[in-house]
Parts: sequence; structure tokens; C-alpha cells
Amino acid sequence: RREEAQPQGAKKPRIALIMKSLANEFFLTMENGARAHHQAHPNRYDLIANGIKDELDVSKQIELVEQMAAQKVDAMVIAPADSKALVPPLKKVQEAGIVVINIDNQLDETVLAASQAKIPFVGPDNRKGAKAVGDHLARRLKAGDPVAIIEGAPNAYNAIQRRLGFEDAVKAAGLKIASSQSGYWETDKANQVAAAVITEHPGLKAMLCANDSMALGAVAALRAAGRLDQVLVAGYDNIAAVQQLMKEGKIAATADQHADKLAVFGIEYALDMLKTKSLPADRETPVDLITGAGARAPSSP
Amino acid sequence: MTAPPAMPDSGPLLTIAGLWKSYAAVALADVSFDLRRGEVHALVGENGAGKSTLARIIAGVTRPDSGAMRLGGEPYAPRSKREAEGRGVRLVMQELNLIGPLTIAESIFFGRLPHRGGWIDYRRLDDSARGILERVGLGGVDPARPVGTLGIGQKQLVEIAAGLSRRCDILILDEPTAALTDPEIERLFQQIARLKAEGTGIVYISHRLEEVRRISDRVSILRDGRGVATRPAGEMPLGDMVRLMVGRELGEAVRRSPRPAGPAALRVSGLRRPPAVCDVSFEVREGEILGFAGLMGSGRTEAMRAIFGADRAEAGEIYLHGSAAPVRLRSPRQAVRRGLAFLTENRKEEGLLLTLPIRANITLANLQPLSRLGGWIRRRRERAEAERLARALDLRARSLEQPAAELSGGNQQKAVVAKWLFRDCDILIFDEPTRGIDIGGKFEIYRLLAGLAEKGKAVILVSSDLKELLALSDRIAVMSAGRVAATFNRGEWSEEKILAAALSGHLEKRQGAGGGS
Amino acid sequence: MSEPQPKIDHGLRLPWLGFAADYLGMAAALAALIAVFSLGTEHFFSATTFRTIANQIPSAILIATAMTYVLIIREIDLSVGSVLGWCSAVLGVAVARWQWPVPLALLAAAGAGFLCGLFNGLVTIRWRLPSFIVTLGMLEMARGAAHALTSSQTQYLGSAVEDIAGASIFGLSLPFLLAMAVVIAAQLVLSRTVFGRYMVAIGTNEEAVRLSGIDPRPVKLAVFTLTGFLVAAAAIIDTSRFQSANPNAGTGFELQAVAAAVIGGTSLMGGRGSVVSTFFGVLIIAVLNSGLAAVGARDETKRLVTGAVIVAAVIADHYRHRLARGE
Amino acid sequence: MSEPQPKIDHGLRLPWLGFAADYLGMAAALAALIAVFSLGTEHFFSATTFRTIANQIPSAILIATAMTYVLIIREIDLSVGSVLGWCSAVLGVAVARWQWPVPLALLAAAGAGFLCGLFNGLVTIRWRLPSFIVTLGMLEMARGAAHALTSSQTQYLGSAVEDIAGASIFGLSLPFLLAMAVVIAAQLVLSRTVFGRYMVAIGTNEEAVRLSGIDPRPVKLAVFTLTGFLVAAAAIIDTSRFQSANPNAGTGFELQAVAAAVIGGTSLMGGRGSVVSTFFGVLIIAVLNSGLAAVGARDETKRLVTGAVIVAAVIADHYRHRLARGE
Ligand SMILES: Nc1ncnc2c1ncn2[C@@H]1O[C@H](COP(=O)(O)OP(=O)(O)OP(=O)(O)O)[C@@H](O)[C@H]1O
Ligand SMILES: Nc1ncnc2c1ncn2[C@@H]1O[C@H](COP(=O)(O)OP(=O)(O)OP(=O)(O)O)[C@@H](O)[C@H]1O
Ligand SMILES: [Mg+2]
Ligand SMILES: [Mg+2]
Repeated sequence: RREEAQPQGAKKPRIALIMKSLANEFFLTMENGARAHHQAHPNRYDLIANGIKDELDVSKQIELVEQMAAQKVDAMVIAPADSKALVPPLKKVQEAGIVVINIDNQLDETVLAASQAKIPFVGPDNRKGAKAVGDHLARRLKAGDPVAIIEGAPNAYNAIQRRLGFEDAVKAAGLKIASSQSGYWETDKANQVAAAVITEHPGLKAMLCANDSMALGAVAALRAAGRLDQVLVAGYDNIAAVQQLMKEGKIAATADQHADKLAVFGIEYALDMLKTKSLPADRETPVDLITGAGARAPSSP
Repeated sequence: MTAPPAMPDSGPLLTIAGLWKSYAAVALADVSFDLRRGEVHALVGENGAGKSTLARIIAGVTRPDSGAMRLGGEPYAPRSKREAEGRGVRLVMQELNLIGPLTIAESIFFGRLPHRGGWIDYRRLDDSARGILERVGLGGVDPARPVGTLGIGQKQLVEIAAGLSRRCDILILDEPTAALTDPEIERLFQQIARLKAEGTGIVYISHRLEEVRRISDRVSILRDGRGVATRPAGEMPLGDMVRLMVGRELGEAVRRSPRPAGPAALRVSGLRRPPAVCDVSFEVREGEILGFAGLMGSGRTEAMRAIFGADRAEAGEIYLHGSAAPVRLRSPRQAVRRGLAFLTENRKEEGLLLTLPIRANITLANLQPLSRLGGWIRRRRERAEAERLARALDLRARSLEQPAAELSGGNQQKAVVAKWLFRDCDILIFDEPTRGIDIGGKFEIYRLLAGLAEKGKAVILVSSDLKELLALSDRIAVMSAGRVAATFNRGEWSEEKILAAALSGHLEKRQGAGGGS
Repeated sequence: MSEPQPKIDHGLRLPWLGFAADYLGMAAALAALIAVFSLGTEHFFSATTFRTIANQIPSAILIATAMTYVLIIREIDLSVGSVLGWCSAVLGVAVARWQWPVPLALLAAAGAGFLCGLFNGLVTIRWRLPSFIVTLGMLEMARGAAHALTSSQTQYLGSAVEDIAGASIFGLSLPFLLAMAVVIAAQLVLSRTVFGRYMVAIGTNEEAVRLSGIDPRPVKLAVFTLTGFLVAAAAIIDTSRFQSANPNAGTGFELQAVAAAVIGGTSLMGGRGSVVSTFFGVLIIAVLNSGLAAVGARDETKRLVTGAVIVAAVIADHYRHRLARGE
Repeated sequence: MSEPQPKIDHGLRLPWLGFAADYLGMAAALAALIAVFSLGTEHFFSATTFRTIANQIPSAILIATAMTYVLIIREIDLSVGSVLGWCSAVLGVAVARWQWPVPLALLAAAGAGFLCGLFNGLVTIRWRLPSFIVTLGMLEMARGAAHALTSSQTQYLGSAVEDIAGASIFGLSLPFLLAMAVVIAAQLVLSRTVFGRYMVAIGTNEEAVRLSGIDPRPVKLAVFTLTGFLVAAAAIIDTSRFQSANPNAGTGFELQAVAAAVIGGTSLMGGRGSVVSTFFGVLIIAVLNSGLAAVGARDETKRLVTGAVIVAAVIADHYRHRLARGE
């Protein structure tokens, strides 16, 4: 790790961090990680951290990109809310001589190619992570068991990736998808959907939720139906609130993407690029599968 | 009755035969009517007799259930007010229908604003408006002023101005003078005479029967939706008219004799709320009716509102029941708690809950005694009390569960009166209580006011109808330009003196402002 | 009463006789929905489904009841969803982070809701501002406060508050029974008490009420703060049901609550509304959601159908009213 | 004018003399905001910042203008955000998937907006329903349609539509100039034409308008469909600016537009409003957003500040009106 301070007199680079939904614990952890990093190295750079209210508000994020460019920041680290729509504005920013790093959610390759932009990516592979979670569950099930997927917001990139990852695992294990619906990342919407799905599919064996908030809703639905011990639940993100549930075995697995480090990786990359003026390669950050200590196999009927 | 095709000028302008209209109950039953050129045909009848309904049908606002109308010999069945206006029929409605933010000029010409490709020609508009305003006696008022800032009398004049603004063959005036004072009424009559001379047929609806006798050529009387008589005005003495309207003899109008006045109930001193109220001081005693006269816009309503706490006064003291310490009435609630009641001049906007049942309107101001522990309303009691009051005032409705909106204007007014009677206050302020009320209803309200005074209540009666003030009041305060210009005791007054006092403030003001403007 | 009397339901009386007639339309709509979904799926028509729905909706019922009151006095409260999130946040943080005893934490949550309602009411009344905009401001502020307090983290409470939403008789949860009691009480207050009469009157013509010597402000303030309380109760119920407090809870509840009230025939122009009808509105929306989820409908289908049902419901209400007026 | 006349601005005419006075309050608020942010950050006060803001807000201006019209006739349109998403979706799919020529695709997008506006208007008018609920239904339906059409995928259009939002003079984009032109034209129409007077009159008292022999329905229908058009224009501008069409575009725009209009003094009770004031409202919100972003404020701070500013703005408007009335 380089700890040397910028030489006095030289201007500190200003780095803008542009986050997705700050209403989401995951991104807040990310932002807090970045702020902590900045506080630990106050002499290396200035940080302007911003995010949007919810990830549906893509145009607000594009406006943030434009505003940060108007502020003449030196580098921009962004977790795009939309993998296609953000490409053109980011390309303009790059053309204005600002360093751009893509974190968390990878920009769409075809669009990048079409607009002849190259933006380095630092982040996890959501599909791989979701597959790992799915595989873990599949090991406790047998081929042909019906499972349900509770998806995130329908057109969010990571929601799609996670769904695909779950589907990969389901296919590999020969399970059956009984239902796949969106819970919009929210506890109570997921709860509604889960409650209806478990009634409609009495033989359901597992619920794969695209984030932990929705897993909380699914658990509540199962508890209300008295079927907590018959249906496995998996989440994603490893938020603080599910840890107790994991211990109790009510949630079987989740994935940890190390949110606190993600933005920091991006910032380090940006500082590197500013110094070396080179374009580093993409870097995949780790996703860890977390399983509850007391997780049990479903009791066979 | 098939009228033979007549020469355009000799036959009646409008004939109506066998007209029926029912709402939940029958409003018009087999009514026939005709109007000649250059004639003023008055339409009188009790509240709810169907006058306004007939007027609305002629003007295309409402459609009849059956019956035939002919206009100038042609079949006439307008489907909208616009269509009727296209055929030369205009109506000035009983209920004011002005739109607050529009200017006076825009209100007069609304629906046919002068424009070039959609862009309003304001110069032409204001000029035309000024001419018409002059005719109805609003010459001094800026036509660009929003109508929302006018008092009710001025609003009425603007509506009349709109009616006069275009040549028409038939003009229907539905209670145009209900909120006007004598000078404006005179001016209106001049305009009517002018239109008559031009050959316009005028349908004139009013509860002021002397007026009707004075200006109309023929009088038609409606009772319970049926036409009971049509006669030349000269052959219809007042007594006959009333008897035909009411279907019975009315008792003597109330005659009040001077009585020893009781102790002071309310004393107001130096009340100010500019610009409408500049300096109002008066006293009203228990058992007394204090009349308030004044020209339109003289500030009577505004003064009463300030006393009642509806508006905040800038200065002035109010003493109740002879107490030496002034009370502060900051809200109507405090005023009502202190025993004041205020019947507003604008029942539709400030008095009634139009969509609620009549029962709820009557009991609104005094629900506490009708409720037991925890505010539960005793519904049987409520209904009984509402019915008692409705009967006492002869409020005519199919059921007290009917929404107030469905009542005729006069009956609506009775509902508001009932509300305040039910509250049983000591000091009652009545602002134009008989506006739009028929002669029978008026007599009832007069008796009621007299009865209240008899019982020792202090009554303030604000009215634009001088006759009514002269008949009822023990004393009359005359307001002019925001001041009480004079107060007369019964026997000391005359119409001339009162009028002179009412004009005094304006003369001074005009002289004072003469140099400035 | 032998004479034909016009039938006018202004929410003033609970017309026990006309009860069936009044709610028949809504009940029919509900039955139709249930029939459609029962035919379309295998397991929808079952006691479990209805129990599940019943236990899901108590918070929606409380909020829609509050919204009905607010709409009747001709105001609106757009902040209910955010305030729910804020109350949840207070409860969650109090229990999970500050380790307060549960009763105290519940009190704190109720207080949080109360304060928001009080603010909405005071600002709206003091400056005579449209509540639409005041509560729009509160929508932002309460959500911001919820995030600030929880650092945007969902708080896990575990079994600390579990009992509140625990099942009681016939598998119906305590919150559901409570919500039903609130509906009945609220309808009675609306139709039978002086307070209810004042509410309807204020919604019809506030100036006339004021000039009748009644100060409308305490009534309005009471309605706003009552709303704060009911929202807090809804937050407590949801938190207990999910055993976790999410600062994002309640997003979008405001429009759902308005939709439920309006489907139930409550007027946005004030002066007309019924809590029982709103309850039917909530049921219709809940059955629709549940049925569409049981069918496994795609998200866009859900939205299209929900939108269409909202519009269809108000059109149907229009005809029901015309029918009732005998036109 | 020597006599003291009550000064009432009902948006009736553009009082060229009183212009400054009328908008002074809002301009002062704007200046204050800019001053605060300029002092708080290093780079905020620059031509680039203002140019950036100017080029970001055209769609917000168009939508807020439309909302002002809708509010003036005493209706509301909650579907503007969803309809924007739907129009974007049509444009995006037409260009990217169906490979239609751009002019045709633009026409399709305009048609899509027009149809939604027409639907809102027709249903509201035909059955005399509250537009709140009709457009709430449309909010769901249009969003569902947008997702259905795009299969929930953002459509990348590349340079096909880039020119529309391309820069023109002084770095101000064509859409910004267009939006300014729309604001001025809309204000003039509102204050100077027969149509505008009808709008104000309908918003004040629709029944009185009807009794004046004017059919309010065509006017209302025109306002709703005009809104559909303006929203489509906003969608085209945004799509061109982002070179991509997102089916989620416009989420939450409805409340922002209402907030902008109300901050600008437009009444939710109809009959009062000014497009120019709404424009100031949009500016205030935009500068607030931009400034808070420049400061890098935390999200909860942003929400708290935004909420507080909305409430403060309407309270200020209250006092401005009182001052204007000379109380
Ligand atoms: N829109 C309506 N709906 C129901 N009933 C109505 C309606 N308009 C009028 N009525 C009824 O029709 C009858 C006639 O009313 P109308 O207004 O014509 O009376 P009027 O002679 O003008 O009385 P007033 O002197 O009080 O103005 C009344 O019984 C009234 O209640
Ligand atoms: N809302 C208002 N805004 C501005 N001016 C008003 C308003 N209401 C009334 N005025 C003006 O105040 C003055 C006093 O009106 P007020 O209504 O008290 O008179 P009044 O004697 O009761 O006459 P009337 O009721 O017959 O019009 C009038 O010049 C009127 O135009
Ligand atoms: Mg009449
Ligand atoms: Mg008066």
C-alpha cells in the first residue's frame, strides 16, 4: 500500500463517487467504506460522494454525472443504475479528460463497443454469486423439487444477473421453477408475493430472493404460514439484519460482496490511473457465500 | 293550443304550452305562458313555486319533461344556454354565478370575449364594459377589477350588466333586485324601460310585489308548479296577488309599536377595518330591533363580520350586556359562545352545507345538547328538533334528509334561519335575512324577528329593503362609506332623511377625493 | 315511514337497512375477483389464502382508514408511507440498537408518528397551506429521518416484538382483529358522533362551519394527529410481522391508500366517504395483488391490470351512484 | 392609480409593471440558494454549472408547465412520469428494435403521449371522475406498458437521436430554448387568450362556466391531451439527451412537477397559477439538487433539506401574498 502524501503545493485530485440507491443498505455501506478510506488518507484526494434516491431514478444519476463534470472533478467512480443509459454521458465525461471507473454493476458491453468507449470495471460477478447461493441450496434438495425466485426490480442489471445465476443453479441441479416474480427489492412487496406463492405451490422447497430485505419478507410469509421448516430461504448481500436469522437457520444462505471495499477499490484504481495515465484491466472483486451455522436440511415430508 | 302562424310582429314572442318538469317531485305542472314584444311580464309565486325552473327552461339551462315552446312562431327547444342565447334569449340567474378571478369586463362578456385569433382584445373589452357599467350604475368601477373583490350587490349589478350587454329579444331577470338598494333599482328600471321601448320582451321574477306592480304589464302567478292566473298588472291589486300566490289570506303584516327599551345588549365603539369599515359605533338593547340601512357597499356586511369575529378588526371595542369591560371576539366561535348569532348574506357560500341533508344543516351550530356522553348524537332527538324548526318556519321539503342544494332559494334561506334559531343566541345579527324569500316567508320571518325581540333578544337587521326596515325596526342606523352616518328612532325617520344620510359619506368622499383623481 | 324517501348516503348515518345495498356493489366486485382467480389457479380458493390475506392487510387497513378521514375533511396526507418508515426506524433502533424495553420502544414509535401528524396538521392549519404540499415535504423529511436514524440499515428485532402480530383465534392475527375494530369504531365515530359530523361538514364547506361558530382547526388537527397515530400502529404491526424494521418500509403506501379509499367511493373533494367502503377497497386491492401473484403474472401485467381495475372501479362507482339516485 | 386597490394576482394578465414585484420573491429565493452553495463549495458558481443545469431541466420544465395547466383547471395528472417512461419506450423500441426512421419514431412517441392524455381526459370528463384516481390508474398502466414493450430493457439508441439535444448557442441546448419558448407561450396563452381565461374560469367554478353557456369539456380535454404531448416532448428530449430509452424513466416526476408548480404559487384548488412562477419553481428545485450534489451532502440530508425547502417555500408564498394584499 502506498501511504505517501501528495507533495505539498500540488493540488489534491478530486474524486466524485456516484452511487446507486442510497436507500439501500448495500450502497450505503459502500459509501461509508469510501468515506472511511478518505478519512484515513485525507491528503491523497478530496471525495464528493453522491447517490440517487432509488435505482429507478436513472435520469437523476445521469444529471449527477453531468453536474460532477461541471464541477471539474478529476475522476469519477460510478456504480451505474442502468448499464446502458449511463454509457453516453460517461463517454462524454471521459472525452472531457476525466478519469472514469465503473464499479459494482458492469456497463453493457455491446453499448460500450457501439459507442467506442473503454471504461475499466471493478466489481463482483452477481451471476456467479447468485449461482453459488443457489448451488448451496440445491445441495439440500433433490432433482424435481419446486423452488421460487423472488426477483429484484425487473430491469435492474444486478437483479437480472442474480436471477440468471439462480436459474443456472436450478438448471444444474435439475430443480423446477414454480414461480419467478419481482418483489422490487422490498420487504413488504416480497412478503405479498411470497405468501401467495407458497399457498399456490404447497410442495415448494426453496425461495431464492435477490436480496436480503426480500428474504426477510419471505421468512415472515413462511412463519405466518407455519412452513418455516419446510422451505429454505436464500438471500443476497449479507446485511446485518439477516445474520441472526442465519444463525437461527431461518435463512440458509446469502452472498457477501464486500460492499465496504468495493468503492475503495474503485478509488484506488482512479488514483492509479491519474498517476500513471494508463488504462488498467478490469478487476473482479470477491463474492463470498455465507451460510448459517445452524442451517438444517428441510425435513422430508 | 296550436297558435296559428301569425305575422312576425303581431303574435306573441314566446308561447309555452303544457310544460311539465319534475325533479324528485313535480316542479312545474302543465304550465302555459306567453310573452309579447315590448312587454314586462312578471312571474310571482311562493318559494319553490317553480319560477326559476320555468326561467331556466326558457333559457335552455334545464330541459322540460314535456311541453312545447315556440319562439317568434318557430318551434323552440333549446338544448343549452348557448343555443338559447343564439336565438336571442338571455337569463340573469337568481343565484350569483360569477367567477372570482375574472375581471368585471370579462365576466360581462364571458363566452363571447372580443378576440383576434384567440387573443383577447382587452382595450375593446374594457371600453365596451365601461359603457354598460355606466348604465347599471357601476360607472366608477374599474372594469379590470376582479369580480371576486365586489360585494354581493355589486356582483348582482355585474350579472345584470352581462344580461344587458347584448341585444336580445327576450331577457329574463330572476330576482335581480334581491340584493339591491333603491337607487340601483331605479337605474335598473330605467334600463328596463329602454329595452321595452326597443321591443324586448322581459320576464321579471321578484318577491317585491310593489315593484312588480309598478313596472310590469302583466302578472302571472305560479303556485305549487301550476299557473293560477295571468292578468294585466292594473287589474291585480296587491291583496289579490298575495291571495293567489299563497292560496289563503295572509295575516296583517307585523306592526311594531314603540316599547320601552331594555338594557344594552351590545355596544360597539370605534370599530375600524379599512377600507370598508372606517368608524362604526352603535348600541343595541335587549328586546329591540336595530335596523341597518345603507347603500350597496356601504360596509354593513363587513362591519357585522368584524363584530362577529369572522374578520379581524383593526380597532374598536365591543361591550356585551352593559358590562364596562370590552370583550375580544377573535373568532366566530367566541362570538357564538358569547351569545351572538350571524346569519350571512350569502347562504350558498357561507351558510349552507349544500350536499348535506337539511337536518344536518339545521342542527350544525348546536350539536352539543343533541349528544350524550362522548359526543354521540341522539339521532331521534336530532330529527325531531329539525322537524320542529322546519315546521315552525314552514320550510318546504320532501324530506329533511334531502340535500340542502335541492331546495329553492327561499327554503334554503329558511334552513339557515332555522340553524340560528336552534342555537338560541341573545344577540342575533341578520344580514339580508329575506333575500330571495317570498312574501309569505317574509311575513313569517318578520313575525319571527318580532317574536325574538319580544322575548328580549337583541336583533340587528341589515337589509337593503327599506320598507322592511321601516316596518320592523325600533331604531335605524344608517351607514355610509364605512361610518354610521346617523341613527333614527322610530317616528323620527322618513325615507328622505334615511336616504340623505346614506348618501352623505359618499358626497364628502367625492368632494375630498375630487382634487386627487 | 311509508312515504318514499330519497336515499342519500353522506356517511352521516350507518343505514343498517340500506347497508347491504350500499356495499353490495363492492362485495360483488370482490366476489368476481375471487371467482376469476379461483378458476385461474389451483389453490387460490382456500381458507389459507384468505387467512394469509387477512393477516397481511392490517397495516393497509389502518392507513386507508386514516386516509379516508383525511380525505373527508378535504385534505390529503401523502406522507403516510414515509412516516410508516420513520416509525419503523424508531422502533427498530430503539429495540435493536438502544436496547430499550419493548413497551418504551413502542411508545417511542407512537410518539414519532404523533409528531409527524402534529407537524402536518399544525403547518397546514396555521398557514392555511394545501396539505398536499405540506405532506409532500413531510414525505421527504420523514424518509430522510428514517435513513439518518438507521444509517439506512434494516434493523433485525427477532422475537422481541413477535407476539404483537402473533396469531389468535381462527388463525386470524391480533392486528387483523384490531384493524377490524378500528374500522367499525371509525365508521361509528364518522356517522354517529359530533366529531364525525364536524368532519363531514368541514369537508363540505369549511367557511360555513367556521361562521356557524365552530372552530374547524381542532377537528382538522385531530384528524392529522390521529393519522400519525394510526400510521405508527401500522408500523408497529408491520415491524412485528417482519421481525425487522426497514427504513424503506411503506414506500408508495400513500397512493395505495388513496386508491383504496376512492375505490370505496370516498370523494377527493371532501365531505363524502365511508370507512367500511374503504375497507372493501383495501380488500379488492389485496385480493388483486394476491391473485396476480398466485397466477404468477408478469410484472407488467400486474401493473396494467391494477391500473385498469382502479379506473374500472371508479367508473363502476359512478354507475352505482346513478343507480342509487334512480336515474 | 392613486387609490389603494387590492392587488390580486390571479394569473389573469401578465402585469408587465408588476412583473418584477411578482417574481421578486422567487428570484430572491433563487439568488439566496445560489449564494449559499457558491459560498459552500469551490466550483459551484461557474458558467458551466449553470449551463449544465439549463440543459438538464427542459423536460422538467415542460412537464411542470403541463402540470400547471392541469392544476389551474382544478385537475391533477399523476401519470406524467409513467407516460414519459412509456413514450421513451415507444421511441426507443421503434428506433432500436424496429429500426423505424427517426421522424416516424418521434411521431409514434408523440402519438403515444397523445393517446394517454386523451384517455385521461376522456375518462375524467365522460364519467366525471376525479382525475387523481384516473391518472393514478394511468400511472400503473403506462408503466406496465413501457415494461411490456421493452421487456424491461433499456434501449440504446446511440447517435440516432443525438442531434435533438445537441448544443446550440452559448452552450444552451435546443431543448432548453424550446422549453423557454414553451414557458413564454404558455404564460401568454394563459393570461391573454380566450382559452386561458376559460381555463382559469373552469378551475374556479366549473358549474358557473357551464351556466354561462360554455362547454368546459373541450377545454379540459385539450389540457389533458396537451399534457400528453408535452410529456412526449419531454420524453423525446430526455431520450435524445441520454441516447437511451429507459422504461423506468420519469419515476416520481409527477410529485416533483406538482412541487415546482406549488412552490411557484399555483393553487391545488384550481383557478390560480402562473407558468413563469412554475419555471422559477423548477429552477429552485434544480439548483437545490445541483448544489446539494456539489456539496456531496448525504442522502438523508438531501431529503430533509428538500422537504424543508418545499414547506418553507409555500409558507413564504403565504406571506408574500399577505404582503401583496397589504395586510
Ligand atoms: N336541481 C334540482 N333538483 C331537485 N329539485 C329541484 C332542483 N331545482 C329546483 N328543484 C325543486 O323544484 C321546485 C321549484 O323550484 P324553483 O327554484 O323553480 O322555485 P322558485 O319559484 O324559483 O322559488 P324561489 O322563490 O325560492 O327562488 C322546488 O320544490 C325545488 O326544490
Ligand atoms: N372580499 C373583498 N375584497 C375586497 N373588497 C371587498 C370584499 N368584500 C367586500 N368588499 C368591498 O367592501 C365594501 C363594503 O362591502 P359590504 O359587503 O360590507 O357592503 P354592504 O353594505 O353589506 O353592501 P352589499 O352587501 O349590499 O353589497 C364594498 O366596497 C365592497 O366592494
Ligand atoms: Mg327562484
Ligand atoms: Mg351586505
